[in-house]
Amino acid sequence: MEIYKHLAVKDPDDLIFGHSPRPLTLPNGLVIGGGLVYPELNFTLPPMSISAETMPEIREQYRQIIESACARAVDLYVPGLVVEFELLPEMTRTPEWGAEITAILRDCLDRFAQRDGLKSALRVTPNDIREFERPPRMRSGGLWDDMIRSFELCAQAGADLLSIESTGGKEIHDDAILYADLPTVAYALGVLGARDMTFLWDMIVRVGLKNGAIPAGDTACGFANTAMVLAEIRHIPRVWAALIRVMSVARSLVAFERGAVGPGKDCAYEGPYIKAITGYPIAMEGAEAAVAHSSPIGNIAKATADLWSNESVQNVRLLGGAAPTVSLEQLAYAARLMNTATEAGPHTALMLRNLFVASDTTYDPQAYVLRPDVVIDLSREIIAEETAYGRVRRAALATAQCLRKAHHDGLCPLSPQEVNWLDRLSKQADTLPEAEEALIEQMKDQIDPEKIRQDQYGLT
Amino acid sequence: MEIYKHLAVKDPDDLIFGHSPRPLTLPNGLVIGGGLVYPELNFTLPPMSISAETMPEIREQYRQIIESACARAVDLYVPGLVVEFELLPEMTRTPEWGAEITAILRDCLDRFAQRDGLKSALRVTPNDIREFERPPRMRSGGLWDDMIRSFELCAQAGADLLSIESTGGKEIHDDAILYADLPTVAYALGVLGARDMTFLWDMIVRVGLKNGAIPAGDTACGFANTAMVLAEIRHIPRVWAALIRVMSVARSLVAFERGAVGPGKDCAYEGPYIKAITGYPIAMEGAEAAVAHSSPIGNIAKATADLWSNESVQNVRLLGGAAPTVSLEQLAYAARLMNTATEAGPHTALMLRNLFVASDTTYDPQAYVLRPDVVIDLSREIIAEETAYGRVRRAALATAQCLRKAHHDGLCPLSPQEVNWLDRLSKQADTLPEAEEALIEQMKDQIDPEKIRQDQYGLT
Amino acid sequence: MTIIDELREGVIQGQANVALEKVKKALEEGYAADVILNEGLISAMSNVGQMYEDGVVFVPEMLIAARAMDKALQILRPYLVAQGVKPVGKVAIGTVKGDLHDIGKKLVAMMLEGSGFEIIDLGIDAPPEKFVDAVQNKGADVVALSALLTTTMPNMKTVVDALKQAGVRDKVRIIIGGAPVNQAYADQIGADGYAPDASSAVRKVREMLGV
Amino acid sequence: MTIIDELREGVIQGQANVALEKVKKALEEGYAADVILNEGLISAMSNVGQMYEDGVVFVPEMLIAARAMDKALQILRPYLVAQGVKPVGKVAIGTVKGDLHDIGKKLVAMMLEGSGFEIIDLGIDAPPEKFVDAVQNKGADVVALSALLTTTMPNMKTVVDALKQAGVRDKVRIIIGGAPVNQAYADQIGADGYAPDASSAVRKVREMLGV
Ligand SMILES: [Zn+2]
Ligand SMILES: [Zn+2]
Ligand SMILES: [Zn+2]
Repeated sequence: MEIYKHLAVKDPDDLIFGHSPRPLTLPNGLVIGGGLVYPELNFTLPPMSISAETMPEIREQYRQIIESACARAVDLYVPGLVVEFELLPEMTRTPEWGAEITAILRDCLDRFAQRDGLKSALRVTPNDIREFERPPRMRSGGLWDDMIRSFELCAQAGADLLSIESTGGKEIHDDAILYADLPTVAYALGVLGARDMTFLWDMIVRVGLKNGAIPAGDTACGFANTAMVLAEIRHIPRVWAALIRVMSVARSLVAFERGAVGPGKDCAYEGPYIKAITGYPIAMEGAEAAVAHSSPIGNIAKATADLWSNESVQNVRLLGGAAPTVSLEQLAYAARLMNTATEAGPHTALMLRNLFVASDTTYDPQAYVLRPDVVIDLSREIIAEETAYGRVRRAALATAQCLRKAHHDGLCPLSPQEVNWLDRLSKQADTLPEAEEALIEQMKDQIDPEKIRQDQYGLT
Repeated sequence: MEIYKHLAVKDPDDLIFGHSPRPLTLPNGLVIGGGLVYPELNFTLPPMSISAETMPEIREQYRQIIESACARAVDLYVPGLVVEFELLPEMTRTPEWGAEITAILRDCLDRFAQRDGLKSALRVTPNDIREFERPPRMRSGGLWDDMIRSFELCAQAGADLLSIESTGGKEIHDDAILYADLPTVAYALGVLGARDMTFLWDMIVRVGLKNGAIPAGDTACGFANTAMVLAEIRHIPRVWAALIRVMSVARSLVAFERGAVGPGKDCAYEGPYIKAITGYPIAMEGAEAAVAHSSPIGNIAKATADLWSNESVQNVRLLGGAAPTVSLEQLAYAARLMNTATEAGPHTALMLRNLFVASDTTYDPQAYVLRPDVVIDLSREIIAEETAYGRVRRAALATAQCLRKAHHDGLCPLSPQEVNWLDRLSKQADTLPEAEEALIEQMKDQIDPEKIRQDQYGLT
Repeated sequence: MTIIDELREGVIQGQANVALEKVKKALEEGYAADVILNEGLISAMSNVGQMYEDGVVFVPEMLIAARAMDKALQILRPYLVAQGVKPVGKVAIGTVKGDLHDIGKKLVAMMLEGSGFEIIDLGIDAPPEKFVDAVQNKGADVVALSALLTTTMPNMKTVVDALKQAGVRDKVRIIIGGAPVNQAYADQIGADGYAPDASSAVRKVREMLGV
Repeated sequence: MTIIDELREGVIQGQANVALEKVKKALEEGYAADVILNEGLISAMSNVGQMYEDGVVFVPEMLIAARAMDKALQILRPYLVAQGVKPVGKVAIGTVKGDLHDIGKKLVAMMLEGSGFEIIDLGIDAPPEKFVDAVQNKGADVVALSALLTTTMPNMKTVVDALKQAGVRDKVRIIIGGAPVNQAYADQIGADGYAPDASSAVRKVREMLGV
């Protein structure tokens, strides 16, 4: 187990798209983070039910999606392609289904590799289905067994990379977002989430090792992206979403401490922190992911991406072709621009990166905390602590201070309501106990046993 | 009438996004080509029939589209927005329908202007419905009357900008593309198309003047984009499509000689030539227009754009919202990046422009002919002639030579088949008579009177 | 400032203990339970709802106010029953089978409660039988269905069909919401209405029941 | 090189006059009309078609070859009739009402002709009656429908319905093509098949007729 005590990227200028200090080389020679940015294409089914009866139609849809997307990738001369297959919950609950689709995608990617020299990698992301039982059992039971089996079968069916959007701690995190309850968020991320990730990722790393698949990374999607979406529709303050984002870093980091080696998941906007701390390559998503959700970080997300993703698009038909094929083209051009800059030299690449950064940072604190220099500063704070909870706490304190300064300096002006909330949240952060045990003790009375089984996190 | 004898942009470095020598200022203060790039959003209906019965549903759809898109534009702080409403043929044939939708869009744009300060402009593009009669009558008849009335009613209903994708000469141009018949293409564009544009645009300019709408511009969509799409699916050589693109410049230019003042139409990839020659601002489309069609010019099209468009997207639902809203977000981020570069200063803007250019030019001759320096060189050749036909001929000769050199110098390497075709087409160009009359005479026997009425072009 | 004003202020500020105290005091002072409910609690929530619509506060302020109201209601409820005060209506709300999304449903429930409705919360991943039971045995006037996935939205139709099957479709109004659905889908599956967000859900439910 | 080889070469090169000469000569030399057709013309077109699929030539070469074949066919046709040679099948092809797109339809017609089919070209913007007439009175075995607009694709169904109405639906196979349509749409409107491009259209039509 690796405990990160030093930054892998120390100079903000080195935190840039396409380059990571510890690039990943796949058996087929594809290097992620070694200089080039590749599209990472995601797709899903249009509205339809998933069952044994519809599986023939489903197989056919995935076949058509991947065939058409690969053809477009070849037409557009992409230097490499990563495809993510994010299972639908039913496909994890019946692991054979997920494996079947994995095999279909594998087969097509192999054909295009052979015929057209298209270098590619297949990321497969089973679902964290444990939450289908409430309160969830996190380490055993039928859902856990199916989830493990899904990882195994998908790896055997040809997944190159394994990922998950894990949800340990989310049982109480959703409400904590809505109530703007910072201590509970800290507890969910730093105590519960981190413990769950340790257990879960030890399993994923084992499955990967055994079946020749690479344990890639996790995402705080269920936590920080839930907050981002709520901020986007003005349900919660943007500063709150920004705080949660940085607080989530320590949780996502656990996967890497347990053996994940990247590329991080596309929807993990905490990715730049992961890259700065671990040096592993990351996927990111932004403007081209508007097909899946609106976001305030459309351009700045490109600044540090090694893979550039569309998050997810349904297989519906547009004038220009199937929506996944359309996404592929958009991603291909975005990646091509970045690679053109890289080819022109470090000065040019840095200038393009700085444009991506400058484009979004003044509009939203969630964009501001993705500034490479801010990422480096806050990452340094985070790894000054050694426990996940300590890091979450430090992230909250340091981010609140950083945003206050950014507002004060006019780098990221906030509305009066936002400033007011920043103060309220900052005061909450100040009350966080230094010792994890003290928080655990403090939470004991507040936790609703109908929502969460604390024993499933190794707590009593 | 203005005959262009000198380039409005002489230095390739001045041919850049956001800036045109003759910017357009709208009554509401929106300046197009004055420094900022704005999104130009296009949309259309999903598969459905257009009739009196479905008009209530159609009105509702347009209402929802524009409402949601404007809200997203405000969320993303766009500095200005252009909306294009391209009528469906039924809406030009029943001009009241087109005008009704125009009024719906106008109303919504006005509301957002007032409430949120969203500065905008509405481009309305009736269809060239003359082709619904075969062979078409180009200057009279019921279809002509409906088309004029459509322009009038839409202008009265609140269109700020008037455009059309005119089709004079297309009757024989489609076949000429497929048979790789360069003299017929030259005849269709330089003789027929140019004559038709003269007559048609005099009408549009009159309608605009009378009703307070700005005559914006035309496009060689039916000619050069047909060729581009055929090249994309490997039906015709790419060099052939590139030649047709540059040959089409003289035809689109006629609109400006008759009084159009821009912004040029999004799908007019001849736009950079128009901008270099006339100095008027242009709309362009590329990567974000993959929703409508694939293209080999996804990034380079941004290099010189004053408006950045998605071409057209159907109102279908994606995970991230209605597809037009999704497009709006993608365009907003693309425009924001360009504007961020402009704000950083001319050196930075030029560097970003050069990245857009370098990104695509080596892959396809259609991208190569959009290089700013190539545009300036070929534009200079084109306006050395004074007649439309003379310009088309010169464009063919000069472009063939330019592409041969680009291949030779390794700037745009061509496949052996493409090189072979470049030679064949070049030889055809060499046979073009210098005098227009000679070509007209030569064509007389070849023209099928069942396809085209030459008298409708002022020819006997 | 009357005690009712103070109660209202306490709820708006989200001070549960203040709200509790003030309700007790108001009862002691002899205010009728329905007056305390309408002019104190519901008025406060409507006030907070308006501030939210105006962009002055966010959802957390609303939820914290609702929590204060809830506490106060616990004291007040026996008095309302004694006085014979009925809720404006009863709404059974749940996220459909296979769907674990909680947040949208929670907000709608909170705002309905703030408008005087009684809520029967069927939770997430709720099977059709739960909705049928709420109508057959618990007096729900309205069934509110939430789904956030395109793969689970078909389960909304399953609920509508189950209500038909059970012969109680005519006794109840059905409203749906969630990212993937719209009015056209509501029409298609035979629901009575659709709401794009929590505030319009309240308006729609009021409209449906004519209150 | 036999005269048939020379004919084939002339067609492949798109030299209409050479093709014309060679057909005349072949007839003089006593070759049967069906041999000239199959081993000369159709073989040449299949050759060109293969080069196209291999990416060696583009559509213009194919069209120019087809034009040469057409010229030769004009000479050959009376001999084929005299010999009693029937085309492989008759295909009525057109772009549906309201749609002016020509190119896709043209390519399909050209490749079908090159495979020995007789083409009844109904043009663009073709009303349903034209298709009915082609089946009722001109012996079309196959109706091929093209549409490039989402707004005109519903007119494909109108044609299918008109054929039913006229009582000739069972006498004919219907195939559809064009950017907005797919197999699912073909199924939905009751067509017999769908082809995504010109080459597969020929395969599909052959399949339909079992030739
Ligand atoms: Zn995610
Ligand atoms: Zn994803
Ligand atoms: Zn166009």
